[in-house]
Amino acid sequence: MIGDYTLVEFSSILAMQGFAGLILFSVFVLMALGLAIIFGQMGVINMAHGEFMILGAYVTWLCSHFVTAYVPALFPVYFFVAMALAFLVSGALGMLVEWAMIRHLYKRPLDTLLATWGLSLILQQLYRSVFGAREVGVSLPDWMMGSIALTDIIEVPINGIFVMVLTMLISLGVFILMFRSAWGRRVRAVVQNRAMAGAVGINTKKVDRVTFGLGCGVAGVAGSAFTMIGSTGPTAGQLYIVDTFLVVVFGGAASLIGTIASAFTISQAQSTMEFFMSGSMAKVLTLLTVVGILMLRPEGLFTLKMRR
Amino acid sequence: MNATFYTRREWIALAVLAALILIVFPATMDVFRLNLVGKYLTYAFVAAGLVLCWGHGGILSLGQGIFFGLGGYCMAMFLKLEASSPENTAIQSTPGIPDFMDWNQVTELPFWWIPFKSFPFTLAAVVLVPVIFAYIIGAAMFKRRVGGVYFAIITQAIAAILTILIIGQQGYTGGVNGITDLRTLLGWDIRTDSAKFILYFVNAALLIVVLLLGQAVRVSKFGRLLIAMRDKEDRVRFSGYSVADFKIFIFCLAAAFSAIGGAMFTLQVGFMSPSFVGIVPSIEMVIFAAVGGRLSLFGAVYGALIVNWAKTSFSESFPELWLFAMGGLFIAVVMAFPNGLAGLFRSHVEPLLAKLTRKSPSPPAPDATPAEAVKLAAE
Amino acid sequence: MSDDTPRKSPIATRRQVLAGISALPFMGMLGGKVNAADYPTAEVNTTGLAVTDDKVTVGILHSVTGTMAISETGSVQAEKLAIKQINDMGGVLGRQIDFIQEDGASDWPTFAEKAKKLLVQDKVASVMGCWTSASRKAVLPVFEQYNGMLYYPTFYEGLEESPNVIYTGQEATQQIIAGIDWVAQNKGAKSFYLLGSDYIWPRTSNKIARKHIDKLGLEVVGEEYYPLGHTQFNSVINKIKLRKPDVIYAIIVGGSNVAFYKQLKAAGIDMTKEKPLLLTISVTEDEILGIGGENIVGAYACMKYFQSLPNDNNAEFVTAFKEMWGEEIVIGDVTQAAYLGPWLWKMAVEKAGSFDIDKVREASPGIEFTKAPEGYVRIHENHHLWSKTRVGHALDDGQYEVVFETEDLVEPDPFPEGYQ
Amino acid sequence: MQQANPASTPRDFLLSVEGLTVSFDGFKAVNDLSFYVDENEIRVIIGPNGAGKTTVLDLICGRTTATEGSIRFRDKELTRMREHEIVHAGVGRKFQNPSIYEDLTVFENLELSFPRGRGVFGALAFKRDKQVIDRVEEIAEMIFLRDQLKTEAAILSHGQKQWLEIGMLLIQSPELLMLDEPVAGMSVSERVKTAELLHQIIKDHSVIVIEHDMKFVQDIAHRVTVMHQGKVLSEGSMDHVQHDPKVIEVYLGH
Repeated sequence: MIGDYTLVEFSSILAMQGFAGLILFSVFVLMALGLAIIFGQMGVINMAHGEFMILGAYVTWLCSHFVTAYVPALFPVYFFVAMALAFLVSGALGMLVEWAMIRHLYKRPLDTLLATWGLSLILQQLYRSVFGAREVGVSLPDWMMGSIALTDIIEVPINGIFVMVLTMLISLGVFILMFRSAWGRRVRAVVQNRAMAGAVGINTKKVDRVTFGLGCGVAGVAGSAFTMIGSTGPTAGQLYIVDTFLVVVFGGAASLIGTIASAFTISQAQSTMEFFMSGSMAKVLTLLTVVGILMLRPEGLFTLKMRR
Repeated sequence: MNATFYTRREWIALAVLAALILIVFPATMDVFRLNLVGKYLTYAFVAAGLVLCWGHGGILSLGQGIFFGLGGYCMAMFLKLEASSPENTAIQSTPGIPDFMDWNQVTELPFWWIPFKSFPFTLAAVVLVPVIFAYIIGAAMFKRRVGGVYFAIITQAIAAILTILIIGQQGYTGGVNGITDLRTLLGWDIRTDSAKFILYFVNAALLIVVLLLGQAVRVSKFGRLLIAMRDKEDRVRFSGYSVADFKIFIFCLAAAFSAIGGAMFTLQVGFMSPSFVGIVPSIEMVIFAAVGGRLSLFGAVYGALIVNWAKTSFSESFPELWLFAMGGLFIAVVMAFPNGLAGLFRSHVEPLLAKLTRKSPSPPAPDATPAEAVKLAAE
Repeated sequence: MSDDTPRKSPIATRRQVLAGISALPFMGMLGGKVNAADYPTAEVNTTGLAVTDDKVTVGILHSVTGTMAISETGSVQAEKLAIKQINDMGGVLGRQIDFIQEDGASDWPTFAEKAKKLLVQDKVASVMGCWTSASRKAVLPVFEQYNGMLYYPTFYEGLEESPNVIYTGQEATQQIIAGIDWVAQNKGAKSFYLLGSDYIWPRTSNKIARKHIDKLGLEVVGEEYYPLGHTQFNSVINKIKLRKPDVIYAIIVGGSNVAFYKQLKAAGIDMTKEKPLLLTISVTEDEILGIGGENIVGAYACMKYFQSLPNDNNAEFVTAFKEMWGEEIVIGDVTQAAYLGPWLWKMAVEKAGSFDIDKVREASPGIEFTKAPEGYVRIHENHHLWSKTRVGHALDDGQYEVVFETEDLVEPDPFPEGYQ
Repeated sequence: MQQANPASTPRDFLLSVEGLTVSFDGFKAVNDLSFYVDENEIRVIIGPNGAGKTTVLDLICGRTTATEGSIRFRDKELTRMREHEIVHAGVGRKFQNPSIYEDLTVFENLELSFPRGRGVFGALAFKRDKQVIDRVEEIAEMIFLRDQLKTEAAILSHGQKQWLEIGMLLIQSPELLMLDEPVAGMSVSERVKTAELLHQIIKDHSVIVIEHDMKFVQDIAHRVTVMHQGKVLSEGSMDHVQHDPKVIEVYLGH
């Protein structure tokens, strides 16, 4: 492959490819973080995760329309408001769903899978009825869509940087929330011993609801961010679901660090392979490798060996 | 003194089901509807497998479509080769190979297609290929104690991989279109009405056989062990059983059931496509089992029939509402009646029947039962 | 069922729609009203189709749910518009067209099931439907077995010529060859990077493109396929940058499109600079709705119809379409092709003087539709349409500007010699 | 199932645990532990919470894999065997919380533990013949559940569930039974009956019991092993350990 190119070209491309991998990594983390919170901390399998993401995307779309129509001056920065709204809307829907459905199913994790699949069907049709069957185009401020040319060949997409920064901020936020705040301690207490946590006065129901809402909210933000790089349509959420679950499971479900590490591994593997072979084969090989490793090491990459 | 194979109640249920699908449906439906029912019944194979593997064994596979698809593809390969005789494909640049291969510049039949020229081989492959595949998955996972949610997600990922592979290798698999335009089985035109009629009966009879087999497993000690494993896996292990072996077996059995369903699907519908291998159909098949009652083999058949019948008629009139209905059904079945129709039947209809029988000494007409069940579901 | 009232028309009331349509000059097109009494049902319908003295039933078979609903919605709308217009003109052989709409649910077996239902149970006189090749392949045996007639609107890979299908979209060579010739002659393109979603249409199309590029003595520097629904294209964009092709030849479909063009733009490939130039055969105005005009401005698309096509037929069509379905709506190539279906069928029926499928089939070749929005089409012996091929240049408002059109109608050639 | 061949191991210990160590991420739950159990002995393991008692049973029955050390049962090295093979070798294990199949009847619970048809196909072909029924009834008699055979296990009392689980072990005819807190949650009269049961059992089994109830321990124990922080603190007769100053130190504290 090197033969035809100059060293400069080749190394530039390597750098770009590395960057592409990093973007993919950020995308995976964004996708998986919400799920990791819900699945890892609560053991609930939320098959409607993709639909919560798309809800965030639709919220962003509505915002862009609203802003263009009423306050065009704010267009360059509307995206930040949209993300916050996406978080709130998805989070609120998440809490509603937790209250109406999930809380009755904590003892039956496999059944949450079926119920949330049903939910995803309903949400898809809801989006279709409300927003139409066609995809919607979210218009973005110009400053978000360009790229920065570092050298002649190396160009860094701004939305890529945006996604990366956002991912870092959200991950950081989640970490602080989960590991440094009083609330996070409560969540972890509930995860480890529900009965005991209840006995020492933690409102476990509230913790559950807020945790679920948080996970869905993060999904909403992810969806909002993905309007920069992906499509927004009623069924677009389904595109993400397999990848997302694999990232979480591969990371070792109970570990947020694991999720991030696994997102890194999978994204780097995929983008490296994509460079050397056709996209389809790269995808198959990546998934196969992940499944293969999971078969050898079912507990995922990062799980503590536990005393039973 | 043997464990009773069937209780009297189950004998009646079996008789009713057999009467329904072997007599009532063929007598009251035209070939078109009957063929549709036949198609639904092929899903009942999968659902029956899931009842054993998920309902009894607690192993939720979200990849049953893999086995349905593999079984269907094996059959489709045979039929396609038969349909691709050199005379039929004379206009191709390479006559004698399936048309989609020709379109993709494949000039020679791939070696792994060649055995599918033989019908006995195909029949064996329909069952064995999926079973071997299931064995590999099962052995790898169960020996390492992967279970529950993890198993579900990994099977789902495998389904996704297989779909991408089949679509990507279109020169060898027909790609996203699948293997279409299947015509004859050993010279017998399967597209005619009479063939569809006969195939319906073959399908129904096979289903009954599969149900009997499933029931045999269910009432054997194996069946009780499955329930035991679902509840207290460690206890079973420390009673001296290799839990992994049992899980592998039941997973393989469910795969075999699905595969038979897949092959019958191909025969009755006339094509096979990767859309069966994917995640969506796999999950839908779980819902058939759940609606019927995840612990009831007969329930699985009713579940498959009713959900699909509802899907067909509902989507004819209100295609947009159908997804709401389907989604609602998923949620309702999980939250409100986790034992499905069979559970409702047991808790509501049977006491009623018992009351009736007590009043009148003659037993109730047997077909009252499924009719009730159907009515119940339709409401 | 029969939901022929517009669903998404905040502007037009039903009456306005009717008024708008009756004002159209279609009325006199085929010589005034036909009286049903001149065509007794027993004579025009000898095979037991759903034809009565005042009504004929056709089927519409598209996905309104599932992933393909995104694309197929436009086709349904176009077919309903055409049926409405035909009815307002007096129908077919004096009979009003009634339609039964079925949902294929983006699932190929469901398409087959519904096709069978339409043909066997409903006995429809023709079916307008299908979008993906897979759904067409699934229903094809059904149509052949039960002798139905399908009007299939999508541009597709060719390699098919069924007596039971009229292909109102272009087959691959019609669409591809003219476009490649054009970029080679007018843009001096020497090297191409072929890119597509991983299934039969992009692969076959790229195969034809590659053969043609070879014939022209030009070069293909890369060829790639991504799974349907793929959303990460940064790697391939890097590869494109590395190979520096003159033309990116993109046949990406569905949701992947949005991801691809947004990422392409974000990676600093400005299509308006035409270095490299992007030529697509898969992005119609419908897709741009999701992509966003600003993200694809400068790209070229090669197909037979664009909404902006400057001719009177099209102006009327666009007006009628918008009146029925709303001002916001856009019309893409396939939507227009779907619109042709009911008209071509009506004309074939009237030429044959019968609804019988065999007679309609016999009458079909040679039928001309001079009022087609795309200008003029004629049915070829091989059931495809003679049609012109155009190249559009994407503007940032989501429309294409037509920059080139073939002088003559391009002959459909579903089994192109030398391209297989 | 009776693989025992006493001739090959003349007057040897039934179970020899030597140098057994297991660590979870550096924490040594069991640390260089050794002890020996004779045939027909009732050995009671006591010790404060977290001493590693249950872990020892887990190690012996294969539920946890040892980091180091050996567990020999007769002439078999258990550390290298899988759980069901260990059961086949003649070791039975009762869990701390009664672990029975709640959805099945008492009869079915016992039947499932009957040591025949333990392979996949064996289980499919398994017939409920006279031998099985007789044996189930015999065991049910022993565990005071003769009249509850048709009862669903879920509705048994806590104590009855404990007995049922012991019965499920007995029907396997193991040479070594390991019972984790068999009288926990039992009434006084149930405890007495359980002690009676244990005395009957040791006629042809060896038993390892983990128990907190000192009165009960005194009742049944031949020898007592006191564990503390993963190690053996003291071992001997009840009387001996009760007066061991190290034990007093740990138990009665400071």
